[in-house]
Amino acid sequence: MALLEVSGLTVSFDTEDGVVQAVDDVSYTVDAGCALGIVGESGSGKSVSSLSVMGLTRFAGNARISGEVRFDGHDLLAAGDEELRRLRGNEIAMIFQDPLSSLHPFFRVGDQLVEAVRAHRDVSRARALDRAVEMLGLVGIPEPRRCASCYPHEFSGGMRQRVMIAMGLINEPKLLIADEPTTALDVTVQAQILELLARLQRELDTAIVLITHDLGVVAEVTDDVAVMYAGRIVEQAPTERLFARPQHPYTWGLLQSIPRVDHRRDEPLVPIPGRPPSLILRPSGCAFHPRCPYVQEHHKRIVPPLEPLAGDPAHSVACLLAEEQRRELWSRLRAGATPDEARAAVGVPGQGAPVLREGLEAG
Amino acid sequence: MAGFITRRVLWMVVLLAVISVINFTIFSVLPSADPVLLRAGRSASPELVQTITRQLGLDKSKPEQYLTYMKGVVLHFDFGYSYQNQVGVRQEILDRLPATATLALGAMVVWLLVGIPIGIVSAIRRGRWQDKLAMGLALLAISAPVYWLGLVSLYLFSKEIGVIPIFQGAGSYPPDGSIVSEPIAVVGSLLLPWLVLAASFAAIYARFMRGNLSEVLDEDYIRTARAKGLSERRVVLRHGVRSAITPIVTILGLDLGILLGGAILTETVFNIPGIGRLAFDAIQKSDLPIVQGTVLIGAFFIIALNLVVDIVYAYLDPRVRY
Amino acid sequence: MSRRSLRFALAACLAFALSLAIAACGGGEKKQSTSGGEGGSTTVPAGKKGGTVTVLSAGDVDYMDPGQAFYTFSYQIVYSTQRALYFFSPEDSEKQVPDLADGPPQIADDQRSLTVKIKKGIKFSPPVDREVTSADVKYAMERAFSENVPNPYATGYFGNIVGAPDEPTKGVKEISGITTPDDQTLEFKLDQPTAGQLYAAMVMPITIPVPKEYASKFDAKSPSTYNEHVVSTGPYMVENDSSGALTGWKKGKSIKVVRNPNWDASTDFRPAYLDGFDVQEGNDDAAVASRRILQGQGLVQGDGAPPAQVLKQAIQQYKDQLVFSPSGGTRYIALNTTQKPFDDLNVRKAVLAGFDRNALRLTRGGAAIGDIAWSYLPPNFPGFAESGGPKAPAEFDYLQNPDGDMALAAEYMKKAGYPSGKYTGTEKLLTIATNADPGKKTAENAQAQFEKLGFKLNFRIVPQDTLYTKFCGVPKSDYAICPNVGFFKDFLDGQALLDPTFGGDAIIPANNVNWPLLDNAKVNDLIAKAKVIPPGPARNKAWAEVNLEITRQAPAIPFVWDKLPILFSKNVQMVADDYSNSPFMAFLSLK
Amino acid sequence: MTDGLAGPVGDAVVGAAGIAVGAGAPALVEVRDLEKRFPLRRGPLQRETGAVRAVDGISFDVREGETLGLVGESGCGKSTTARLVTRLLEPTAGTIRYRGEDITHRSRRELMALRRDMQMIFQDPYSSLNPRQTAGSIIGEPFVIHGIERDETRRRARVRGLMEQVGLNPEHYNRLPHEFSGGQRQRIGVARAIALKPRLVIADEPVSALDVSIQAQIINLLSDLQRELGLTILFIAHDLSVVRHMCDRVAVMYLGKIVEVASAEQLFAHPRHPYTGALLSAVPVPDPQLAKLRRRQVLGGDVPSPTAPPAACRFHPRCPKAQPICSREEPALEVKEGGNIAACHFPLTIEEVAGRLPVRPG
Amino acid sequence: MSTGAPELVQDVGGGIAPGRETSAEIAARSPLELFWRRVRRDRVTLASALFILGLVVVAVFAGQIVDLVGARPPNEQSTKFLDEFGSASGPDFAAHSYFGTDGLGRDVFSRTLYGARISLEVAIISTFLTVLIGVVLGVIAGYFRGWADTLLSRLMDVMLAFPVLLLALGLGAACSFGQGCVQMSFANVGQVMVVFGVAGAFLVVGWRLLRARGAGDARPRAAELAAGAAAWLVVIVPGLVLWLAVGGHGALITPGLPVVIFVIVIASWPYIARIIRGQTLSLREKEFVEAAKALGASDRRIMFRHILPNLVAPIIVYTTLVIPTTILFEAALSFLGVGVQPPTASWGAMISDATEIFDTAWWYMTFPGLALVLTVLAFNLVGDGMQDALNPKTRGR
Repeated sequence: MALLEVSGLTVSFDTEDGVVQAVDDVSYTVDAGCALGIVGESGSGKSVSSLSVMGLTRFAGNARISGEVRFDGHDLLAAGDEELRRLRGNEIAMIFQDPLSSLHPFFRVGDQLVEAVRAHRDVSRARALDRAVEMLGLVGIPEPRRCASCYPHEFSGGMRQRVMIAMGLINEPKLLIADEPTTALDVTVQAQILELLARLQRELDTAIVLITHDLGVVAEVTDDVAVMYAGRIVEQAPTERLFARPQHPYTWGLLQSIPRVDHRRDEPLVPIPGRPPSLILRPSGCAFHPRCPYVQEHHKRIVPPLEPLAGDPAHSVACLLAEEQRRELWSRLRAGATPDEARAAVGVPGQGAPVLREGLEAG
Repeated sequence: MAGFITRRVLWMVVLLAVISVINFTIFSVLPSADPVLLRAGRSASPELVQTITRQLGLDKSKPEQYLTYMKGVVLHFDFGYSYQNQVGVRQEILDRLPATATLALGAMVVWLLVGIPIGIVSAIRRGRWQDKLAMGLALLAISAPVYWLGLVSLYLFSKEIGVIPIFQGAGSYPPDGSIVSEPIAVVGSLLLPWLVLAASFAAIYARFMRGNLSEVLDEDYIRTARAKGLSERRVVLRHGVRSAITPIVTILGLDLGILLGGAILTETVFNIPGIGRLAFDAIQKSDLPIVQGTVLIGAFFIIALNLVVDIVYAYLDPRVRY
Repeated sequence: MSRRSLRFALAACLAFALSLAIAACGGGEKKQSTSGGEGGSTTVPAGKKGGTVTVLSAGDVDYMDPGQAFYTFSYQIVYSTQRALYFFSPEDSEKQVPDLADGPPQIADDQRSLTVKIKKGIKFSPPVDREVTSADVKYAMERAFSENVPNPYATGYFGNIVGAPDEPTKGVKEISGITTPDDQTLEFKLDQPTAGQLYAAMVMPITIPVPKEYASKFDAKSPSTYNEHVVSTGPYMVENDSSGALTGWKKGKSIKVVRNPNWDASTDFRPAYLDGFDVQEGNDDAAVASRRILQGQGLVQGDGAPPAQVLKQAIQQYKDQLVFSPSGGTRYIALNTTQKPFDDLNVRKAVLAGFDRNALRLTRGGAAIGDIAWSYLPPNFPGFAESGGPKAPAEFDYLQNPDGDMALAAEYMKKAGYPSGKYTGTEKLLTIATNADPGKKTAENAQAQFEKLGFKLNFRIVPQDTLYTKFCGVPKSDYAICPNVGFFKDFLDGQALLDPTFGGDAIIPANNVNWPLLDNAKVNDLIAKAKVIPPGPARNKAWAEVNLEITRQAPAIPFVWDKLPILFSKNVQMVADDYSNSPFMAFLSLK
Repeated sequence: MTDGLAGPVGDAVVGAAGIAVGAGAPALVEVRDLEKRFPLRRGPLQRETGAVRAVDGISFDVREGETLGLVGESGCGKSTTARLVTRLLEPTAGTIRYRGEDITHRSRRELMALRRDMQMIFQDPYSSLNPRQTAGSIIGEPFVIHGIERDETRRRARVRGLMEQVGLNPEHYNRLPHEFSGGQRQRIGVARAIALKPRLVIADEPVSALDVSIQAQIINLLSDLQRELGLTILFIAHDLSVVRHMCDRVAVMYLGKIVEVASAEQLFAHPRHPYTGALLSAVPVPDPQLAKLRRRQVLGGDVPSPTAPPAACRFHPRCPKAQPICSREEPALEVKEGGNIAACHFPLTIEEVAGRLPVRPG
Repeated sequence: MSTGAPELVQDVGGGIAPGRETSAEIAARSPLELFWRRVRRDRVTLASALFILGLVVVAVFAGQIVDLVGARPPNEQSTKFLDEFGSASGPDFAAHSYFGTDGLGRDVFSRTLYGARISLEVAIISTFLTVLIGVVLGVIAGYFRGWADTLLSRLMDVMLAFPVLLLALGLGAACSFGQGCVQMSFANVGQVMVVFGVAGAFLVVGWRLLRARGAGDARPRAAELAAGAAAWLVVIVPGLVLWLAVGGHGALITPGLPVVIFVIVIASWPYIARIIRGQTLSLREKEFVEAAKALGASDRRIMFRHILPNLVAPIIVYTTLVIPTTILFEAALSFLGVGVQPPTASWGAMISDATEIFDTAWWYMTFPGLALVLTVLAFNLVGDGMQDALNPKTRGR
């Protein structure tokens, strides 16, 4: 049974510029002990969706949330503030991108951990502190007892993120949501943190939702991946299958546009033209259509549903191209064809790739 | 830290010296009443004028006068004698200090007790009617000059003349009492001045607190606190207020420093014999020693409290180290 | 001096202005008195013995030390606790009565020496406790010439004593011209024939005895600290301890005055009904203080005078708790007769004619505070009747209408060469006004009136002290108008009021009081003549002549001969000292 | 110092550094023993009690026409190096030569000519454009400052040309920066940098602030421009993947020092310095199979503070191969097996490298 | 100004939701557009702005308004309105004495109206000067750092440590004597300005021509040269006015309004300078300044083209915050007796006069006080509104 089941989650914010449709009809499930990666660019709604799961968007005051989030038998969206509070930090924990700003600068690290324990367990301060020290040791902080009386600013970025992880896992939650946990870190430290997460997931059997923009991180850590674009999930699959047989043109774009150390220099990068869409004035139809090289007229009108592949029910995609065409296109792209060439070869009608001079459609 | 304090104390001495020079220049170079002639009285003989000049030390050159003065200040903590009546300036200031301190500190307690909670409530209820009402009133309080507010409240509430005589009013500051010896009398007579003086400060602090807390509540670590599953009350009062109140120490130190140097307007309206009025009278009477003394003491409070603020801040905010 | 808030500075200043010779708040020296002249003699009602009274004052005394005391309010304490050689009795405020002295002095025919006998049996208060001798008076006068005891009038009034130092001495130096043949005798030798003047000056606190053996250690300090250790000779004393330190004087807060145990009533003309009195300072709000006095018990007014609105209330509701003490002087607006355009007599007359003096008086409280003045000798003053009484003689057409006569003003203006009837010069006339009410109000009213007459003013507002020491008292500061001056009796003789203020010879470069800078040959001539006439009707007439001649010169706009209101509680029997225009504490009693 | 490159004779050094790759191309910039310290002050008198050794004696050449990558983690001094080379910061010691001329201590006035030749592209497309200037005036500013194209119309035409060249719509001449997306802004920054046809462009993390889908656009743009204009690029980055795509040669910095220099091919194929190896090993690769296959080598600890760097080899406290000598003797930057120049007593061997690098076997 | 104003340097973007996900479109709205949209929506600010507009109208047309309603001119004294003790009289609509009279029988209504003039005059002039000095010195200190910064910062420290009101009173008292302070010969100053200006113009033109020849660039256009020279007219024209029209010997700071303005500016500039210095410090660290430097831009160019334009928003906000404080400052100085010279009506001076009789003549303190409070309140509200509207971080309400 799924630990977390999100279905039809929709979140929007009222701002003075208009309604920001941050998350639009998002559904996914996370099984106990599994790691789901949510990939997307900034503005794709990946963070907002998980904050909403935690009930943290409620505090924004201008958020409107609908859909259903079931966690371990609780209906999170319908839950009262107190019920949610009891779940937060206890059953579901969350760690954030910037560990410096996410830790209270005026409180000792130990106290912040103790607080997390005592918010959910009726234990003495001393016991809670012991637990905190134990946890700090577990996440690899040297001299945990001494470090418990340090302030966050006395730690390095990597250590702070370890503290955050210790705080998240201190009550042995069933689910940990990690929102870009390594983005602010250097690559060597990132490796440390990723390894730590992987180890803890194994040891504590925690399910993880890992939110990131880095496909590499996803590939290393997760079991399943959901790719988000403009507030929607456009493709979802077990990690290996997604990388092996990506189905959505946006996923192709991502895979082909990022420079990779494991590729030779002469392998060309194929950029995704244009720029991420506005969440207020979302493109009609398939939100990706202004940037999609294979766009067709009806793509601009019809919103593609997220549907499982015929042959692979675990792999879903929201694309109006025929599965056949997609397979063809990808194989050509993979072989080094440009999107234009691939389109021509496969015979997808349309205007072709939007001009690189993206400035033209800005404004 | 010790180095920091040493440096700041040294700088404080320099600042005070500079301020005393400026002050001395303003009051001795620019025209004002002649203290000697004042003392000499009508048709005073030139000899008498001379003696008084000598006695007041005004026969020496200006720099010499200044140096003599500073020597007294530095070596003996002696601020000289009033030109008017030969009373020691130090004694005069010490006599006036309790009144000013009682006024300022009492008002501070009032404005903190009133301003901070209002600011917190406003920040939590941001944009709602409680917030709008509180902030509207705060702006009104900030816009009303203290002397006018004082007059109006005296007119309305003072015991002698008020429409609704509730509070002790003008001229009733206990001449002999201090807050220690006659607490009830002092508090009774200072209640109205405290409230009036505290009004605009409370408003400023409420606005400041609201602004700070609003910003703090948007911080990542507040999100973390919520994610930990802390109650909203604890999130706001412990995590939020703890950060939001820290910068208040800064303005509190500044405001208190300025007030301890004399709350001229309030002291004037309520007839409180404090340092502010001493200074004001001295300016009117060109009584340079008193002016120097009060300006120095005022500057001292401002600078010293600034230093205190910085030190306290280092304790409040562990990130700050000197 | 006083600790006044701005808003009540005016009230305190009013008090000082009325009671001091010079309107400068706190400036000015004490009075000189001569015999002669008529005075209001009253009978002091017998009082009940016992009880204490509280004096509500805004500020403190400046000095307790009689050698240094300077301000009127100090005199209120000094003359109840100390005995000078001579003083005035409230029964006949014009008559100098022996106090410490045993009788009038013996004056040599050549007026160059003078002998005073002092009473036996007068003792210093504790801790000195011994009988006062003539040497104590000698010492008191000698110390006043020393640097450590800066006395503002020692050289002025006592400089003619043989051997008196020209400038203040370092330490107390003996004066050869003062000798004490025995403990009860003082002999003064003078280098000029001015014994009469010296006698008059002997009412001053400088003649209050000071015990040398006790005071010398204090006098060695600069300034002398005898101020904090004063011993008394009068009926009362400031409470002190066994060392003599004044424990009853909390500077700026209060003064506790108690009976002097060593005082012998039989030697004194003061009845001293009260057991003592307290001074409560810090009553800056004159309005509140006044109301407290009117509604309270056992309270009298100290250095503050009631503001106009309280005075109004007092007159309407508390008639019996108010006395007026005539200040014996005139308030006027001085016109600088050496400056254009006021060097032109016709312009001055035009100004006087056009001025609404009634409005000027209203700025100070209206009819209640005194009659509208037309000359410089006030009612009940020698020469007042001889000048023509309360109403200006017909020759002064420009002083006939207290509300101003614009038509007449225009006529004089035309005579002065301004055909439009208004002044048409464009120069800005420097006008120096005080920054405190009611003087400020008076000045503002005058400003408007001057402008109505066509003058353009460069109107400057300065603190009272500055007004005198930098502008109106300094001829070369080129002021044109001083709207806030007034001159009050030093002693009851025309000379006191008219010579320094309008005599050409009296003009001095600093602290000048001849504010109009009048240097008119005829006036000077009349003054010179009047000065040498012995006291009596002839002298009064001569000074009345001077007064009229000055008025003819129109050097100023006189607008009020004012009186000082003194408030007291219902249960107080008030006796005012018209010399200092304050309650005479040694005569007060409780009903 | 035992650093062989920092020897007394500068010319000898050029030879040493030149061995690595494509010898023959003359050096456009020669940096020798460059040092930058930011003093730390303390105490009542604010005496200098120490210094942040941001750049601590580095030497390298940038050759005409090449793209030299400078990589390292945050705080290693790579951005400081960029600002030293462009003389936005005053070096504490060492020399910088541009086309043979010593420009280390030139005054601002003397640098004016150089500024036409040497341009910079900044990391943050948001803060590197004045929000109050229009795109046109930003791109046209180099002309104004250097008094070229004083004629308004001609200048406008050239700016429009530049906009076209970097893929911006010339009609957006009068737009303000906030009206552009991050990628477009970076294009404006690039246009400004190439306006005066410089020889050398110093790009300080030009893509790290951009969304992943945009990075490729800018990388491609830079490559295209380099080809068209014959630019020499000093490319500063922390992202090894980007460097891999952009650079001919790569220099790796650690704590203010250059620890390894090699051609890109050599560096990525067989790093010699253990730090380079660790860096490469840490890079996540979007390939789950590969991720499973490779044995990742995770470094322990954090980068030490540049105020008190470890003695001798700065990497020794974290180095898996460290021996006692590493904390005593500073290794010289010298040619190692395979042609890499590295500063290490115990360079990585092929066996050690195998399986750790994010490269598909075979 | 003890409230710390928020950071106002234009920041791009700004969180719209907890996720910190900024959409390019949202940042794309121009600040001005955003400003107007926000202001238009803010009814309180609009109302306050209208009130201020009304106040300006009242100040300008005070005379006409007074005539219209039949009140007496502000300086007209009349004993008719005083009783026999010279006491003021209360409001009497029949006598067109709407707000009563003061102790000199002057009409409080018309004096209150005229008082608006002084308040606005002082507010505008001293705010302008304060902001001008504060911005110039703040930018110089923040941009150049080094000794200029040390000097100016230390000066600010001294000024900020001075008990401001005492300093103001002292200066005010000193400058209110006689002709005032800072004595000088206007004619000489004028001459110096003219000579300086002419020389400056010649130098600029000459230097341009010389440089053009040296650099081998195209000859500068005549218009450009003319413009360069004409800029110096800013110095030359006032110089000529001083020299020929004003002339004579006098004081720069004459008693009355100049003293008040002088004192306010002296006491207030450090606050602005400190804030502007801080903003400049942060701006100069921005990459676009570095970019300009890398292009070889001169310091002048960086300051005027890059730093100043980015200070506009904070300057506007602080200006609106300074205005009400200067109004209050003027009133306080007038209240303490260092202010405009009689008979000019000023609210502070009126309240000061009213303290005498506040218990018997309530109207005298009430009306000028209310006028003062409402005016300051209106400015404060507008200031708040501007701050909200210009602050990129403010969320829509």
